[in-house]
Amino acid sequence: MKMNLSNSPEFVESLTSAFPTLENKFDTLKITVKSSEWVEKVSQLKDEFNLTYFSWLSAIDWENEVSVGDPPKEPVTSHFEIVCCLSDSLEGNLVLISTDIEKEDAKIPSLVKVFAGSNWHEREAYEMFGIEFINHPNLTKMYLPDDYEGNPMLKSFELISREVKPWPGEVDVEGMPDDGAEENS
Amino acid sequence: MDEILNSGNIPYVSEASVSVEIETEDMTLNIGPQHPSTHGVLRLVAKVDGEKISSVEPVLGYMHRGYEKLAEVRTYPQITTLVNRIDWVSGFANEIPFIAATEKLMEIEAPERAKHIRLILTEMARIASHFVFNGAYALEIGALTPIFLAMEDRERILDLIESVTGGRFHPNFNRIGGIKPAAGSGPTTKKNVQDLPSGFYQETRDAMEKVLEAVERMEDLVGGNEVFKMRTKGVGIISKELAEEYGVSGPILRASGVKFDLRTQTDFLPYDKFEYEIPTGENGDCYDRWYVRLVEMRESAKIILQAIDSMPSGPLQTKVPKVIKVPKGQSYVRTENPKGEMGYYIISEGGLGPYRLKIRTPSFSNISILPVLLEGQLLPDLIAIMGSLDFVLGDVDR
Amino acid sequence: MIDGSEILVKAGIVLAFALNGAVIFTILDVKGASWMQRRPGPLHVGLRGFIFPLAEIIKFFQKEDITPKNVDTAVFKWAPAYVLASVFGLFVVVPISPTLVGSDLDLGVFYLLAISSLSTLGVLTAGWSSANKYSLMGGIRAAGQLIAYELPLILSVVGVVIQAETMSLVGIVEKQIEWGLPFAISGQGIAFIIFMIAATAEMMRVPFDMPIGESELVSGFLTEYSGVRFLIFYIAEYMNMFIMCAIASTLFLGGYHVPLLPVEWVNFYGPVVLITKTFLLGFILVLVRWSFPRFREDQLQNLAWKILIPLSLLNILITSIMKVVF
Amino acid sequence: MKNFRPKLPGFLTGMKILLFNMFKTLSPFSPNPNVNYPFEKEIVAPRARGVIALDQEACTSCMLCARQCPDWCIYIEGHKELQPPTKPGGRQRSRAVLDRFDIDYALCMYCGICVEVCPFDALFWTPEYEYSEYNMGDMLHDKTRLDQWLKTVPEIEGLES
Repeated sequence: MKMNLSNSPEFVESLTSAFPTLENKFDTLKITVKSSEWVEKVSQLKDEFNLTYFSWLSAIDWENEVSVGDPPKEPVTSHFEIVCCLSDSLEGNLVLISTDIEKEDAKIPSLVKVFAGSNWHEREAYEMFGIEFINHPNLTKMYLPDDYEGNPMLKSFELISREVKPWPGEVDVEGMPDDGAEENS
Repeated sequence: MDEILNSGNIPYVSEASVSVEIETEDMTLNIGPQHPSTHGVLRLVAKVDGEKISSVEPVLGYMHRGYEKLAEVRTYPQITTLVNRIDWVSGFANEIPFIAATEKLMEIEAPERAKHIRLILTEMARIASHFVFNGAYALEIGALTPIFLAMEDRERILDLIESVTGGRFHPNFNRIGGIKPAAGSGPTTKKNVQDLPSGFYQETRDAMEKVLEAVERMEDLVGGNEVFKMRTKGVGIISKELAEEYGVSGPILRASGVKFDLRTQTDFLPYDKFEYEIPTGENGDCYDRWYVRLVEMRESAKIILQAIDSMPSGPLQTKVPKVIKVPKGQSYVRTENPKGEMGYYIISEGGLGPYRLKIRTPSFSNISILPVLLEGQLLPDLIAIMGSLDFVLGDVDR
Repeated sequence: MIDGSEILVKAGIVLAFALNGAVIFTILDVKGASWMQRRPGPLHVGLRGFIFPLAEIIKFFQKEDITPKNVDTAVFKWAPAYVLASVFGLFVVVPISPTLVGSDLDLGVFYLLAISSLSTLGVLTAGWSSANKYSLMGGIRAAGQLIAYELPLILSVVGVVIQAETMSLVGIVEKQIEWGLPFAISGQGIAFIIFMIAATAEMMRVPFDMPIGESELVSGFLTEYSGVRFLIFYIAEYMNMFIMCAIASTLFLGGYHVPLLPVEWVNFYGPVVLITKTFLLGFILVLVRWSFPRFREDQLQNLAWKILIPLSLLNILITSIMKVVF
Repeated sequence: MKNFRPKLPGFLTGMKILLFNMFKTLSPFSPNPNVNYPFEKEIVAPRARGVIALDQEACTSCMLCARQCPDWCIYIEGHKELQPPTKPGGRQRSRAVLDRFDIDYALCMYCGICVEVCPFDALFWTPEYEYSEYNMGDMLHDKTRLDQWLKTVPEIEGLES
């Protein structure tokens, strides 16, 4: 079978010319753009580079003090990073495009006009992170019950079940019964 | 006989409309979480005018287990055991993209033999998943026998997977840097190498012969039946543009005429060594989606037969530190899961576990076209179209 | 003057004959299905699973008969009775042998078709009265389907009546004995096929089981029924299958007579011959049930109105022309 | 030979397949795909992960398995004891002795991390699968019960080339 590996070299050149901020580490192409020109850059990718296949869209919560898992290596300014993945359904080139928005009133224009498929992905990001997508057709909760308050995927949202049950690994082998000479009666 | 039957019936919108427009109000029908053909706990709130559906609004979340949050409190080896529970019908195929993404971040490569064994088990998972689809789809259209024949053939494949990995649905056989080298790390269990058990090659060849027979029988029993053709031809047509815009992938995209198979993109599995063709359908209706999956089963059986003949020998896992720490970086890898394109976007900050893990599952995007697709269809067509999308709720809700 | 005891005895025999027929056809359907699907079927009930209908009847009797809250109770409670009555009525006329018959009405066929359309009423009221969206849709689908398939059923039988010049079933069988060949071969082949398709639709068996489409309507008009009422529907379904096969073999396959056997002993081998013919047709129905998917209801209506009815009219035309010619 | 046969209409081939299936099921020669469970037992692959067996002597309660388990379903308690010196006149060595080793199979997801991570060969997989209980509490197997499973551990079988 002919192996047409994704991201052929000439595709990468044409991308770097259009998007200077492209990084290509661990063979994943990632472009960062300013949040003001988010919709315009995505539609440019769709039309000029034939990336018509909308793969997915999600968000990352960059935070320093973290109640779940371990914090990032170097301290980072706390912000949301929205990542959208586009691909081309013939050669299979794959590009990630991301932008940063600050956390207080997180607002970003919705991509539904460019990709109708982003409707559900944006609803999921809204529900999990609390990010507001401007002029999105029906920005409502998708997974969680209607009366559920709080956004679970935020780093500040702790996992209660882990607080309630003590970690079985805490217990250690007690010391020698007759450590102190006096109580080995 | 077909043309007379379908003459009065416009291919995708049924013509059974009331001639005089009596002012009727739509009945909301809850095709609720407990329903025989929603592949698990999906709820569709459908506005129904008589038998015709005016609007459908899927309600998700009954199966939401919060995988992405769980991944943030687990180490990499623990996530590999967790990850094959997302799409439990094709167990082994879920682990591959996560393992490949971690190996890319750690810049290590699995040995040749491990890659071959991974490929064989992925293709077996694909055959098992397509068998379930074949039986269940005929059941939804109304034929009650194919489900039993499909389950009987699938049993052989699951026994093979169990003889190699120990688990039927959740093999947990992938380790970062290769496959499970030994049963344990103590003095005696280290010698119990988990390579393929003796007699595996011959058993697989017999099983693949039986799979090819079963595929041919399924084609005659289900596909040949005129009533099946009448129920699925021209029903639920998905155009190429609609599919691409909603991120529909896998057999559904290929049934709409796009000849795109991620197996040609995977460089970490030796797909380039084998000859197989990618089936595509012409007009993307339910029949084509059913037919594409049937031919894919045949192709997977051929791949496995070729892989068995050219199996290299060698170690099962490369040198991997006892405690796995993945360097800082981000990587997104996607592979051809039986249901479509499955991908993992790992953002690691050099800790024991990932800082954030985004899981891209095929069924979530595949059913996001349901509201658009089901406008104006009849109720039995809704069941036929939903069945042909072959989704699993674990995939959708994550 | 008809004395009451004779009627009682005959009614008792008909009841026994009908119930046994239903039980045997349940076994044929379920055991046949399991063998076709590579599985042993019910095993642990007794006699390697062959008396499981008995176990089912007892099971359903001890099950609670729930009547949901906002259900139209009177209609809901009596719906199974209509279906059972309509099926029972058919047994009266079918002749097992020239003398062994409930009552040989000379309007036999007319009576048959009139009574068999009563079950539509039962199914519709069951669907309508059980206050559940799915059963409502099941009931309305059933009404549409049963009415659509009454016509081909009746028109296909008209051909037989023309050829046999009598409406009484015993007369029809005598005619076939006189002709030497059963009607299905001599002239009424198309009518036989149409009758079988329409009968499958009357019984709501698989290619036509839209009203009980489990994968869509959970179980159609039967959803709210449980306990004895569900048992009545269940037995009525298999009794209907048994009697439809018996009628088909009487009208088309020569009833209690096989061409080669001598006519004098017809009273002895008559019942055996009829039962084997009914079994054969029953087995074909079982085979059809497990190998066909389900029609969509507009295709189903197309099949009835656009194919079966024109064909049966054509058949009547040909039979009458042949009648005049010979 | 296949294309020689006149193509039967679709549904007749379907019926033919069903008829052949029926004769195949009824004929005593063809293999029966079903296992009549309560009376015949299914032979399970030797590597099947049925239940985890514990070898009490080997376990030094190093807590590695309890810490690595993703579902937190292994609970271990142990204390140290003085051992008679191995060589006469040698120093008394202290050894950790196991007080409690429970695996809660109601929580366990049979992933096998504990069996792999144990450095002293104390945990093994056995293909035993008949240990279901009526109430969830009994799914917590203590160390004596885990020891009984040790007898059903299959020995290491041959491997492919």
